Amino acid sequence: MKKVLVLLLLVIFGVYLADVMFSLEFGRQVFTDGVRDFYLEKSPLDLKVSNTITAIVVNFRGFDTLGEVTVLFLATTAMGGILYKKRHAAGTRSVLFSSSKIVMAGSKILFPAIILLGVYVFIHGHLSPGGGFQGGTIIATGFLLMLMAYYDYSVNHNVLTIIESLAGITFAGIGLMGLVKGGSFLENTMPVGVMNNLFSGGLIPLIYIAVGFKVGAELTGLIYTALHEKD
Amino acid sequence: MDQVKFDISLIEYGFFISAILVIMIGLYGAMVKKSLIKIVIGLSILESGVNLLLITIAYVQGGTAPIFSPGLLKDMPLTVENIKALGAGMVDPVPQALVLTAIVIGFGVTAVALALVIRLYRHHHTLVIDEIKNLKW
Amino acid sequence: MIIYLVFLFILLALMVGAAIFSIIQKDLLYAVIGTGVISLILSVLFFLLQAPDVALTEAAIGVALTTIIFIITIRNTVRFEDEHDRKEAGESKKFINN
Amino acid sequence: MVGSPVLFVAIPLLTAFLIPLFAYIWKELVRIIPGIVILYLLVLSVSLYGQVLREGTIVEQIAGWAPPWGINLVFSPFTGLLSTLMLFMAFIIWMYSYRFKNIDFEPSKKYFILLLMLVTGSIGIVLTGDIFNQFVFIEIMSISGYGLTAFYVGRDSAEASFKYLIMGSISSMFLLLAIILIYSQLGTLNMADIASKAHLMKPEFKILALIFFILGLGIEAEIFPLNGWAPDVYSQAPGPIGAAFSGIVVKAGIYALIRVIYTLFDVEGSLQFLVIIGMITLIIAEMAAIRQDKIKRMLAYSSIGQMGLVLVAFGIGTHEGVFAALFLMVSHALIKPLLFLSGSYLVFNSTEKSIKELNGLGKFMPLTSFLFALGAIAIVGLPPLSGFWAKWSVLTAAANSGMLLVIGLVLAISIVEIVYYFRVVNRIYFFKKEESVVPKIPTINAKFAMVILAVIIVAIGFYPDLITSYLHEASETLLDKGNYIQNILSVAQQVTQ
Repeated sequence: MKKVLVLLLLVIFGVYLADVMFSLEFGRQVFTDGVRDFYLEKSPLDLKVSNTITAIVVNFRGFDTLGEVTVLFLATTAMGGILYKKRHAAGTRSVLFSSSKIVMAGSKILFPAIILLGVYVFIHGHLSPGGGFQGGTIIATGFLLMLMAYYDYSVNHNVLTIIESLAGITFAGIGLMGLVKGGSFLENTMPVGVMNNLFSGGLIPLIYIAVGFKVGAELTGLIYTALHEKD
Repeated sequence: MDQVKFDISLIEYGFFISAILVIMIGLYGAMVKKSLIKIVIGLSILESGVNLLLITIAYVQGGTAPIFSPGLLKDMPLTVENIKALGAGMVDPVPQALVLTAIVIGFGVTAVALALVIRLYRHHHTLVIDEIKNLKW
Repeated sequence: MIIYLVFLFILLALMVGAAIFSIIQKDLLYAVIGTGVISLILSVLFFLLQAPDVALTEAAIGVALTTIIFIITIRNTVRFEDEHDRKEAGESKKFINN
Repeated sequence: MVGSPVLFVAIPLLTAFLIPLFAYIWKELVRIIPGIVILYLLVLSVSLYGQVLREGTIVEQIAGWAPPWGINLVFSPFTGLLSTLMLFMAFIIWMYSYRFKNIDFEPSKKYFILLLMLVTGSIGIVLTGDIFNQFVFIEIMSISGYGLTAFYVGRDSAEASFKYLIMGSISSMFLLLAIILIYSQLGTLNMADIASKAHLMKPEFKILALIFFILGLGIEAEIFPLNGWAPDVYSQAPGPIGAAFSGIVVKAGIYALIRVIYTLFDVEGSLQFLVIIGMITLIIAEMAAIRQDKIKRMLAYSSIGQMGLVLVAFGIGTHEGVFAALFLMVSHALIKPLLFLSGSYLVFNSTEKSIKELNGLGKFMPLTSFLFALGAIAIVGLPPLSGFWAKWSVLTAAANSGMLLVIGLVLAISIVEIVYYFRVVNRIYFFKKEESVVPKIPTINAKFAMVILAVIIVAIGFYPDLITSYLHEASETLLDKGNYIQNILSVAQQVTQ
């Protein structure tokens, strides 16, 4: 009964939403006075960042990104609190299976390559697609691979915490630096350099590198926490 | 980046319809299903649908990705006119930035939800929602 | 041109199909694989819609991390949506090994 | 230059990232630092608020971009009032939970991080002038809320938290949909910019966006069909967190909803909608409250009912109505935490947390019982305390707008409230104590926190003029939409010219 009711409600809702959405012209939405043109113009000219999305994520809407890394940080914290047990059986792995030799050898070779790719992605965030989040998640998948392949592989939780904290402090600190220098929070106070060079964009690559470290550490910690809970 | 030009007349509503369908399927799963993990799966499907809708709105017909790569600039001088001309042919970067944020936030929420599922299972040894009703639902 | 369109329609249909599959499938492990497929297709769609950054993020988070965290949860809890199915499946459908 | 509004977000975030490092130095720092930070921010908020009242709204740009393009924070007489109130409540709650229970060290670090972020998220919601930024802060607030609700392992807290999480994340998806709809029409995310261009939106988009906003924000604001999570969360979360929810989180939710309805769009009939939904919420919640046998669930339903009354008062739409709503919000933000804080010590050692177990505790815990009774008298609106003036202002506002139904309802609801609150007070003072109940004497910091609240409630009761001028200022700010837009977008006009 409930199923039918919900289904009916959803169909009405979906048809209404679709009806409204269809009045948009797919692929022809151009705003003459929206924020889009401003970003597309200022990003290459003022910030010398060729990847506009990076400019938006780190600079124009950098406050969102600060909030976002906080959300991940909170998710890790909350997970730790939720799964906390008084008598903590240290080092018990919940997913216990041994991989074959081939998988183990393969992941040993792949692991440095994945980490390198992640680092490349977040260092070149202002030049090409990718950036701190993407690089951080790639690094986390690298650790995930190792955790899956080697059943006794362990990550030092203290190191993760310290990296996470330091990266977070760097981000917030860079933000406050703008304020101290008399500008506003997260303002790009460094010289921006020449476009499409690695060292360009002022503070943007620095912030994205901090985000990369933070996201990488947080996601790794998150998976590690989930993996090491056995009831 | 390879240019993929869509014939709008055919594909016009394909993206909208499928995004809305995915949203509805996700909502259905989250509202009706009895298994805790199924509810979380529903949530993650719902998130996917909303993200697709956002990116669909950002798309501009025949537009390029909003990246001023050296290949695109082709030794053009960086003047306001050139940048404006290039920018006019780009898709909207703002919703993409929003989706980037939304995906990461969604993952955080999913992780917390699954941690709660694990703890509920520890207490009740079941995932069926009807058997966990210590509180009124 | 027409091939692109057909390809696109197949992708969209597959995505909706995977979503329905994930919701109706009783075996939670398969359902989770279904969500992984949704994310994978979504990431391709994002790339086609000229959003390479989002496509990268979706590929890493949606396909790899979300799926694995679901699988860890399933491993820690139960594999089937209701108890009845678990008994029916019996020994043959035990989780990976152990 | 006293300080910048961005510090209200930046400093707590910095602290939250630092706390894990402090834990390596000295474990006690983990408890102390958040309190110092909250106190500092409270002082900053008070001084900024004074400055704002003298010199007008502060609009803080972030990353050096003028408002429609960059994110901005708005510290106006209205938002300043709310942020000061929230920080004050946060300080009280921190003081109370400093030694709340001998929780193990490891979660206590997490507890204080999450508490700090719960407050920061709420303040961010109030201060920000950008809808997507508000979404991010709502997520920060709710994730901290999920974590804090499930903090005690022994109870059914995970169940309550899961319920809250499911409802919360579905609603945040609706919020995202609303943001998409607005962006697809106007190409902007700034609230003032949206408000100034709202007439350009196609009407069907406007209506749908408004519906999605109500669905998305109604969860935090606890409006009728969406408040199913609240009683469970309030009763299962640790005591101080119940207080934080009723004193801080709900206020942020109401703020967001009101900002959408008053500033973002002016859809015909949305105020009537507020009145109707508020009345339904009020009636259903109070009817539910009278049937509860567990103290915290009763308080939770009462809280929902009060929020319904706030919405009704906002729905009146006049200056007086907004004033009454704000008075009610402030008064409720002070009283309900007092009830939660004292109530959770009254039932500290019991597992059931039922009202029966309060029998005769008045002799054994005189101070706590007295404070609970004081809170009960204040919230039902008996004369000498702050709750009376709040309800009185609602009544006068309704009378001046000719809404007789509202007057009747408020009076009827007050009688219901008297019945269920005095049932509890009666048990505390005039029943015989049950053998099984072992009273727990509050720690000194908890007593101190509760007494401060009680003193303020009494002070406002005797001298309502202490706050009325601020409330008038705040309600004027909220109603003056043109000025809000002007304040924020004037910077942008200077840039373009």
